[in-house]
Amino acid sequence: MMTKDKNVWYEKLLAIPKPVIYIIMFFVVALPVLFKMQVSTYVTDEVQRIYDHMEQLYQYNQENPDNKKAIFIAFDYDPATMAELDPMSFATLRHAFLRGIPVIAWSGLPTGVDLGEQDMHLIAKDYGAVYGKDYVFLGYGYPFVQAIIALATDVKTFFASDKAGNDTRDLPLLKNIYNFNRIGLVFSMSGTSYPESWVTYANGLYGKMVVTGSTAVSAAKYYPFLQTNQMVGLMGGLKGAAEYEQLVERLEKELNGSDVRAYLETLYDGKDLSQYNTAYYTPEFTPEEIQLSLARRNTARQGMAPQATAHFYVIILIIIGNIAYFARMRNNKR
Amino acid sequence: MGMFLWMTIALFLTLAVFSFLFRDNVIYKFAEHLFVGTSVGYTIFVSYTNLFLPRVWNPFRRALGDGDVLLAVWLGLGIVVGFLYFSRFSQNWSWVSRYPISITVGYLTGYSIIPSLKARILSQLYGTVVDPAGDSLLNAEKIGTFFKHPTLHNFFFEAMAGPLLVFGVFVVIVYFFFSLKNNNPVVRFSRNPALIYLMVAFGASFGYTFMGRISLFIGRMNFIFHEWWPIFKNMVSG
Amino acid sequence: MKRQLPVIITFIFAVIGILLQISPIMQDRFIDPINSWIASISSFAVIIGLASLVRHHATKIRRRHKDQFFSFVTFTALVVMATVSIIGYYHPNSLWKGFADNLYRHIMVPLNATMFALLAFYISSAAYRAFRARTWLAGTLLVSGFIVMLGRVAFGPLMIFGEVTNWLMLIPNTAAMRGIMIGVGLGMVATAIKIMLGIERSYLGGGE
Amino acid sequence: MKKKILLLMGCALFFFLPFLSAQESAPAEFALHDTPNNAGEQVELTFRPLASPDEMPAFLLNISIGENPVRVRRLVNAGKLIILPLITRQAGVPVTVDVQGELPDGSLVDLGSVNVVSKGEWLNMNSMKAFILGLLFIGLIIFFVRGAKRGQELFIRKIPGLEAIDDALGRATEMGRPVFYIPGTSTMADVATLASLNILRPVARQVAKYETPFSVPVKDPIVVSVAQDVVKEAYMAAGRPDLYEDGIAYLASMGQFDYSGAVSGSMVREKPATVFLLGMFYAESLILAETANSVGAIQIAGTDASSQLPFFIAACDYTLIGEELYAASAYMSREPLLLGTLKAQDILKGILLVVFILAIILQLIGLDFFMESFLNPQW
Repeated sequence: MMTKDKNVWYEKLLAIPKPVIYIIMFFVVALPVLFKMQVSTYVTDEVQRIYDHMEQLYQYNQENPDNKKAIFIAFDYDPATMAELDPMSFATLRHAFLRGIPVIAWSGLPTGVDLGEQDMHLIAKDYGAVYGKDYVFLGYGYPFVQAIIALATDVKTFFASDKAGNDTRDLPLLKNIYNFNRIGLVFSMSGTSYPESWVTYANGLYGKMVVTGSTAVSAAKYYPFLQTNQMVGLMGGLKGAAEYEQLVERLEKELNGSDVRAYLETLYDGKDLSQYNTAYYTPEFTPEEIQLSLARRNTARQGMAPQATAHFYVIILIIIGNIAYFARMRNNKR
Repeated sequence: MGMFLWMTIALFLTLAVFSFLFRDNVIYKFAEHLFVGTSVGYTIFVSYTNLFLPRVWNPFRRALGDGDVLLAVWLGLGIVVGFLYFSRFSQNWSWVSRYPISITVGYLTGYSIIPSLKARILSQLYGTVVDPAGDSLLNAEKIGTFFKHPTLHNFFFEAMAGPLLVFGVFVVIVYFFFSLKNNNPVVRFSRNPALIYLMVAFGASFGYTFMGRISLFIGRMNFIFHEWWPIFKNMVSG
Repeated sequence: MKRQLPVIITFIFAVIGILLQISPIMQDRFIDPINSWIASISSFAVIIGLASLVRHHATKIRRRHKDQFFSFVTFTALVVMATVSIIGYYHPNSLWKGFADNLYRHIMVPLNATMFALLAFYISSAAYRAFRARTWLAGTLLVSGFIVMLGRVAFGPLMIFGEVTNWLMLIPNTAAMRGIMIGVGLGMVATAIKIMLGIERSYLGGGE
Repeated sequence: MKKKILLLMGCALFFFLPFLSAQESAPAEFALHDTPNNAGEQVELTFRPLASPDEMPAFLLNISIGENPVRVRRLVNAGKLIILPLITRQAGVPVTVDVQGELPDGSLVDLGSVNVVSKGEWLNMNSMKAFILGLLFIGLIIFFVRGAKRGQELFIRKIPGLEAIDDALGRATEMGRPVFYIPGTSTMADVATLASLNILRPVARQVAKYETPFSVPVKDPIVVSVAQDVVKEAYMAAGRPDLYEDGIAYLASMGQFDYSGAVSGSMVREKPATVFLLGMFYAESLILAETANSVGAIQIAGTDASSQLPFFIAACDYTLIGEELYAASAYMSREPLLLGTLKAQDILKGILLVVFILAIILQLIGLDFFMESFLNPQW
């Protein structure tokens, strides 16, 4: 072993101080976030199918205005997997509210109940959707199988009251739409195995089309269901969310104009504000809320770019470390 | 305005924690101690409202109210057993606190024996003999698939998947035999393959988790740049 | 009394635990009462922990440690958080509740999330340090970690790494983790049995 | 495979039904069973529609459970076997299901009714195999512990990483810097915590002998009190009760990340030369290991949490993998009783491996009974 010369290039590379690694890491992630760098992902087939099915539902509703069909969303996740799954719920809700498709939802996890309810009100506010008329959050769907089967007859007998405590018979939306006959698509957003149960029951028993939003980790196990068409669509991880987000944004720009800020600012001007119950949300935007709402529109896509840069950064670090290491070994042998 | 103040506090605390990456400093120390204090305070609150009240105190009062003496006595005894912990504060009586400890440890370990045997041993071994669909992992059909369509994908995902899995489980289990000498032929034979399996697995899980960890940091950056900053800008400009 | 009785109590409760596992009817009838004891014991344990924490910081203050100011910070935060939250619990429509929510949302949550986010940095410096082909074993670690990292963000022609990642997670990772799990499971059960039979007593602490 | 066959059969049924129905076969098969191995809180209805969806688009189930009013459930005829759990909440509840078929014109035909009374079982047969295995294990442990008590020599191979402990402690003494011992972040009921406390004993004894400053930050309140006892006893055994104080083992905090924040803070301030990370860890494992590395400490880690092992392997100098942690606790204490159980554990592992290999071989030649009867946890 020869004495180490600290000034040789490879010794320096082998001992990059931690703060340097950290600072570069910081910039590698912060810059894409700061400049809102967006990786425009190509839309995969399984996400495009979700969008198409929603549009078909819209077409159907246009043709049958007295017999509208709704979508059903199960918020089967809790704060731990929120970072990946919230963007999917947001995009789905946006699409539904944009197209005036009614939404019925519940959460299959006790810890997801508050989360699901808040998400719904948050997005509803962006489009002036009215609780009870355009969307309903039922609460905690438990026991799971019983709750699903209740959707086959009349969900009002299972949920006597919704999460907010309203009598479900008083909600105008549930007067017409209360079972699977009038539900076009079933969404299950989850990091657990709940989507499998939705496939077993909602698809297996009642032939409903099921769409799954899952974390990147568990997405792999759902591909077999896609092949058999038991699931008609799948959003896996941030990437899947980003793709759907992208499609919905294009639609929103088309319908509401490209200036989303102006749209939000004037949304409640000249509307009948008495139809909005302030217990759910106040029908006006503070500047802060507009900011947050704008940011919420592309959480998933903005996560993608720093995700990729961070990975490539570490890969480069590893390569540098190994090159320097081999250089040292060769030098030592000589 | 109030909202902005709170968000600024959150921003300050976020930066305080990140500053620890470079060196320990007064701001981090403040955040750290504040964190310990709030978190322990919150734990007290949660164990009072989510544990003690609904699972101990309210059932006890309800049992008293219903005149269910047996249940009330039982629940009351539970409270007394909990109280025994306070003996820790005395030098001579601290051994009394062993009673509540032995109750929890005894019950929880006893309760865990059968599920551990079922889920961690029997099910895992069973799952290494046949896959969930009931086919053998050493399925000749799948190997046949490879010979019909000799692609790399078929080789790794169909033909070799089952055998490699079975072999891996076997060598890793053998690696953890402690009472066999190192020169035992089975141990010697399986040692290197086992180490390869372990290292490949550790490397793979390390790489796989990376994405999740980065997401957390992106979340904080989003908070700073897309939640706090725009509001701040608005405040300043108007 | 000091050593024998706890061991006997442990045995009795371990047997109760096993019985509850094998008998559905007994589980149905007795699990709630037993769990109420466990709940009671764990809620009192929090007080013991609190005492230890208070003593640790009180010592610092008494010895006029240079960080004693920060121990005051901890005390204040603790008292404020606990009182405000509990008052807010009893008066859900008061200002206290709002204050408690804000404390939680703008102090606890960001601190928790940021501390967790530090892992993004630590994981990269650990990767830089550990993923070097020093020995052939470290080389295996390096190669599989490298492939999976590439595979996670793969696009276009690199998609092959995505395939390989899937395979690595599906076969070698499952095999190794399963092997570890079976061994650990046996060790866990062995320890549980040792505790039940009174062979393992370290949980009772030292002393006679 | 089985699923596919079922599917094929379903399809076949679907196509042949028009011909079959000419023979006046029942439009549906259904039965009500008590769900086995439970306390009687539910019963199951199995329902297989035989009529084609064209003839009978739906079925109505009139379910009455005990005193509850009759509920009506509508099943769309999808031609598939359906298993419907019905919640009775307790044993001894009579359940009746009247089935009606709905014809395309909306009129109803009665298809008969089934009933059952829910009942509870004293024994869960699905736990029996595990229970028997447990009894076998207890027998083995008692046998080997007896042998160990009689002074039988029990061999345990060296565990890499354990020899490092002495060097690491010596290094701390030379440098005059403290030793940190973190017994995991889980509760007393976790086996890893117990194993860690077993290793804490000899480590504390050594530390007391060397007069090295020592610190044991803990997260769980019960573990704190036990750790204090263990350290105190070790200092006594080393003949240095004068060095002991209650503050050596202390509760740093009660939450996951505030704990890791507090511990990394004290690591950076006190600059330990050696850090032990033994026990159960969650996501905080890497925070602790990397901070220890950045202050230049030797880290000796060990955990049975397979999700955290990769981080310890990557960041620490020595790592005890999974079971090695338990073995180390027996190895370090050198107590014949603990060594005996380790031996018993190896024997059982050997038996299971043999059964496993036999099951694979027999399964390959078509004898499923061996694997089903020995390895399938279901009865």
